[in-house]
Amino acid sequence: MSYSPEERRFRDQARSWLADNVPARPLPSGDTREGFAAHVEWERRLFDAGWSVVSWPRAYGGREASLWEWLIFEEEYHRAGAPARVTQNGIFLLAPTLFEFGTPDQQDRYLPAMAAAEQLWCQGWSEPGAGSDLAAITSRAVRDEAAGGWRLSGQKTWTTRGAFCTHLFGLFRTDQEQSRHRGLTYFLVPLDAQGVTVNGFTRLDGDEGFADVFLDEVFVPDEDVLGGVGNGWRVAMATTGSERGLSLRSPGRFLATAERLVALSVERTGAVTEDVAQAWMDAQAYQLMTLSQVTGLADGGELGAASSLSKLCWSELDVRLHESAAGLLGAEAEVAGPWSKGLLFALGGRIYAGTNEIQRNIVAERLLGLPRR
Amino acid sequence: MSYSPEERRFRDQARSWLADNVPARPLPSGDTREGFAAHVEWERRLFDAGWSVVSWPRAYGGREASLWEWLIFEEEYHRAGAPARVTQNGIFLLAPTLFEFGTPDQQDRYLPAMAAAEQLWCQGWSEPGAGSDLAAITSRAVRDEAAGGWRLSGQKTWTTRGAFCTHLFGLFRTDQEQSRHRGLTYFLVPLDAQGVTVNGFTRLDGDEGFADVFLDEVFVPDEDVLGGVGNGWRVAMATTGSERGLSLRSPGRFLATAERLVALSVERTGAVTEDVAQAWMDAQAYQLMTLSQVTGLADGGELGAASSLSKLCWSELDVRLHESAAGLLGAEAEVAGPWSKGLLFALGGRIYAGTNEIQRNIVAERLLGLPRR
Amino acid sequence: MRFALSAEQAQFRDLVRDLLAAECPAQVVRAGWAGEPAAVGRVWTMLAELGVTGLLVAAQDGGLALDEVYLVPVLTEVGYAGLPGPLVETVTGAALGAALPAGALDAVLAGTGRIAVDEDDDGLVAHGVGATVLLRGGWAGGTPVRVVSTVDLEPVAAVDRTRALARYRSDGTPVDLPVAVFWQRGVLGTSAALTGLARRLLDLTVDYVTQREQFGVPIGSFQAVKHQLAELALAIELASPAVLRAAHSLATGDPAAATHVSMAKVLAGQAAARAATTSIQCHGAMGYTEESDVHLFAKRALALAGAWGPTGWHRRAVAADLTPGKES
Amino acid sequence: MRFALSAEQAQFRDLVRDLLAAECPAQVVRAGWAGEPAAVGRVWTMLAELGVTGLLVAAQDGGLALDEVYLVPVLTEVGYAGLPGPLVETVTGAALGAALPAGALDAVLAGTGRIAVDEDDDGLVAHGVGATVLLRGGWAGGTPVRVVSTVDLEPVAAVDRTRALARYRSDGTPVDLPVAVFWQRGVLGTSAALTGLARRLLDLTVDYVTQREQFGVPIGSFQAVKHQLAELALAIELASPAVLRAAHSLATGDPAAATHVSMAKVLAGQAAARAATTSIQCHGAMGYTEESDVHLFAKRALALAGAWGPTGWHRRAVAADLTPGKES
Repeated sequence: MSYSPEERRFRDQARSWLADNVPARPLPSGDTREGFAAHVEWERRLFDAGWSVVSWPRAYGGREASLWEWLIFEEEYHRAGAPARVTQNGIFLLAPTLFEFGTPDQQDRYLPAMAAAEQLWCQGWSEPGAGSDLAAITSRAVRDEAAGGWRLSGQKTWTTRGAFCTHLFGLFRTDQEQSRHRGLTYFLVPLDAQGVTVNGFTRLDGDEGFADVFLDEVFVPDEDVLGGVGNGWRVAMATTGSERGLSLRSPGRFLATAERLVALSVERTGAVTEDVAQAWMDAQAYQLMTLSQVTGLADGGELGAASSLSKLCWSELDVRLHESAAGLLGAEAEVAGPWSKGLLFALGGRIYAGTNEIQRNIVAERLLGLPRR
Repeated sequence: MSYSPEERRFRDQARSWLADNVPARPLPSGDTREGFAAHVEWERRLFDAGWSVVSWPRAYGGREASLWEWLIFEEEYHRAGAPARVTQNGIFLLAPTLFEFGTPDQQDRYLPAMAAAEQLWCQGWSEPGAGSDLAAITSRAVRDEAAGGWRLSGQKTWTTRGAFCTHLFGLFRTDQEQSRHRGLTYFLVPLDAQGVTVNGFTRLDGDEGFADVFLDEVFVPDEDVLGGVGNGWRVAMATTGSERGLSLRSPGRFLATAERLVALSVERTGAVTEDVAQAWMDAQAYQLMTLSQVTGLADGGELGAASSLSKLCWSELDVRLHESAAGLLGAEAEVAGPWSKGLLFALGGRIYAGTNEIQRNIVAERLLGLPRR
Repeated sequence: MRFALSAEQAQFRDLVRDLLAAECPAQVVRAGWAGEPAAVGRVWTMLAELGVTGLLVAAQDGGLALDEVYLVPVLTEVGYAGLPGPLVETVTGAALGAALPAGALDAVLAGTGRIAVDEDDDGLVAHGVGATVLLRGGWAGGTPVRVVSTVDLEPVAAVDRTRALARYRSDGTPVDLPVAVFWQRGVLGTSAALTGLARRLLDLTVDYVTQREQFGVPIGSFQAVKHQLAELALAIELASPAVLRAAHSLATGDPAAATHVSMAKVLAGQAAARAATTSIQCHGAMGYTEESDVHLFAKRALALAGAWGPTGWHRRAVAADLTPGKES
Repeated sequence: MRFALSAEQAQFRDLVRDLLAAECPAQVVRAGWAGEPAAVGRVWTMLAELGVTGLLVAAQDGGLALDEVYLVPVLTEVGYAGLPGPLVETVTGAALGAALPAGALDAVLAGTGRIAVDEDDDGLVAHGVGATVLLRGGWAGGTPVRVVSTVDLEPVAAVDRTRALARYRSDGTPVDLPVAVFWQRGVLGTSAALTGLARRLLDLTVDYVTQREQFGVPIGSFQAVKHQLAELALAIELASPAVLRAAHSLATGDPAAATHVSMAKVLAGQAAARAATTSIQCHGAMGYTEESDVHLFAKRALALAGAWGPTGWHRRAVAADLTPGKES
């Protein structure tokens, strides 16, 4: 249960590069237009140094790092206070799906450009009538046999950073006769295609990080169907599993927040309060649970519904960490800044990627075997 | 919002009588056979002095006290550490129903004897297949036209102090053609009737306070039907409302526990901890909410679903009070005594009189108007 | 013992409620995010005409000379409406009467004056921008209060943009006033506003979950949603009488008033914080946008929960009051 | 970095698990309520034959000389089974080896000896009745430990009657041992037992709610029940790796071992306390009787949560460790 000498060397290497390269002043929020550009510049620096996608094959810009090394890198990344990853929807959500379901051609066309932050991906899951209930999707794709592809129409909403991205991945209904989980197909859509309109709107934390994406007969060729026509639900569930699980919210981020909370407590009260100590322990426990899950994966197991445990854990933990900070800050808690924005962002964590109510259902039904209604 | 001079006089009078009469050493638990006898003796002393049923008409042994005076008496009763009321199922649960639905004959036959602790009542709601789901009752009453009454058969369970009581009130199905809430009738049953078998069993807190009551063709005459044949559900709901609401768990009990918790905190830590201060405030708030509800009743309003708020409040509060005490007691928390028994008893409070899950449904549906499924 | 408002108190509250329902719908609050709109000024003037700004002001100074039991239901309605501006602080500060700088009291009584309070004396003040008078100090009823009439303000971005947060450096002139009562009224008024906010968030959420459908049914029919809202309703039902009791204790000079006021802030702050997070959660992704009204009230609740002493501070104050030997 | 048991560690745990599943079903635990039944003695002897009682004992003293990473999964299984008796304390105390009174170590290694520990040195000890040796002291790794070989015991009624609680007055003889390790092993072992208890309570409850029907459906199909059990499952999944990490830190002499051990107790205690209350709640009235097995394990969980330092104590210990300047 200790890190190997190689893992320790990897950590030193990452730490040293980050110390030399992380911007001294925080970048403006990546969910604003000006901040996004600064973040993309950072992402490209990261890529050039080989730290953008450490666990990927070298051919696509990675270093073929192990799951452990990936966790180590994440820890160091957040400990260094490095910028939030505006490429995350691509590299953490779409990429695992491309690795699993993509054709070699799709992998070659999309993975390196995504790692290099040349193509910037947003997700097109939610619709006005389909939030928690993803199977209620009504956006449709109609066959255009002559052109060898599909015509996509409909509205996607709550699309994170949609106004700044270049591509969208999402589900559309290709078989109008089928309902719910059936008849859906997973498409890869360039946002500069004819018929796409993107309108940004404002999020709870005040950033313009969401968008409505309207599609009106947008043509997508057959080679940009991912995982086969009609298989959209199965393919999407794989991606959703990633989003809820390990990949989006590695423990490093919360460990770093917990350390900042400890420092805040000492600064404000001269000691670490019980409340802060509890939050710090919860962050540590999340890391340890993740190490244990990763060991299971490395031994050939599957994460499955355990990814719902992770999602419940990190999202509730994130709220507790920021609520503790608000308690310490008192009247200052309302000043717009990392802690107050972090709290509002954390409240979103209980909602997106499947609300926590749905995650608790999944844990109860799939892990514990309780009966569905 | 202050007590009137009359109310203050009433309080002084109650306090002074209790100071002179409450046994110096706590009685053995009223949920054991030997303790029950001691409690009945105490109840008779209380009745003789006119403190058994302060809000009842004088004709039945009361003092016609106002709701406020009743609350004041309860506060003083618990502050004085007076014994738990083994008559409570009668005077707090059955009596309000008798006042509302009983015939004059029933009122005369039962109310004075109940107040004097000569008749001791237990409730016959739950059955092995009907716990939270009271409408699933299968115990039946078959018409005996010749004898002018009914023959009752079936099993009642989790009957508090059933092994020591003289009478049972409960629901039986008089119309076998009807199901669920329909076809039920409310009966008053003497436990010495032929065909009744009572078996005590042991509760979580170690006392033998529960019983199974088996009925085999037990004859009950028509004059012991309460509220009319087939009206059982409506009549029972009135009683259940009492049980969940004000009458069973007056704030006085929790205020007294909170004061003892404050003293324990000071004794163990030299100060009142934050946790204890929170529990104390919650107990105070429950009292204030009750005062506010009682004012609404005095102004002619109805308690209705707000009784579910009360039940949620006192039952969760009781657990928190005792959990705080356990935290202070550390390794001593496992010694059998008032705090540890109180914790186990409190855990039952979230279950009986309608589980708190059901109470939350009632609050959401009836107070907030959320849709049923 | 009637634990309820008198007919007069309820009537006064109803006047305010009706006025706010008509004149301060959510779009007025929303407009307050871009600087104070005319509609907000109008509401302040109308409230002043009812006597709200001078509610605690002595009759000889032109006020209504009423007490905190009248004040609490009024400020609860103001919290419910989400009216922008420092009404709690203005009503509290106005009670200083003639001790205020020349002209300030008249402006307050007319509804055009605003009093901002930097209760923790740290140079950061809500509603500093646009304030007629700024009072600093009074923390825990123990530090002196100073009056700052003109200030150099540096606006500070806040989570709730109606809060007009600012930093300043002016030192001010000490003023003689009963600091304990000043502090307790500020805490009490904030508590009242918090219970109103909590109820507004509950109402908005009940409406939403009754209409919004997922999986073919209203989301309000799911037990997980029902139970969250039932718990919130209980928290509000518990906090409201506690705030009213604190008002009564303050108005009657009860020796336990300080404890009761701190208790009111704890329970109201907890109810409002629960309301903020529960309402956002039950609104789903819609709660996580600025398009929904819920964010207006949730952010106000988070701001006020930290003002005039956060929950933990007041809980520790109650704990200290309950510890024998520390009461006197 | 593999964060998991080695093949040998897992194999050892499986041996213990299989033994307990066969020899220590719930009726054996229940029988322990009326004094130690023969079946419990047999399980102790069989565990001793596997080497469990001497797991930490040096090889030259006849033990297995293994470390805490072996110990934790074993004691988790013992907690799951609810085996009556002071196994945590016996394994911990046995590591004293030759420092124990004559014959005591042999008895422990044979499975007939029992070591009880009064860790807070207050004269009240669990499993005092029937103990071969009583150790007193060691609290927080800071007070000396004394050996009491014969004692005058006065039995004390406990919530969990298998705990054989007793008061005593004997003073004992100081013994030289690494007190910090002694304390940390006791805390760690109790934490392991608590996670096992929590999982047993979860399993019992999942079984119950899957079978029990109300309103025409299994109660486990209600969202309110599902969500309570999902939260419990998460608490257990979080506590278990924390206990294992603490074992590793202790075994490798990590300077943060004390913090990790306290953290293990906090998380395991919280998981077990949640398990106790959730399982009783989900069993409804059935959970409120002694007829259901749930009470056996829930009461054990409540007892162990308070033993070897309750949650609040260990949380404050972690807080102190995290405060700079207090670490050294």
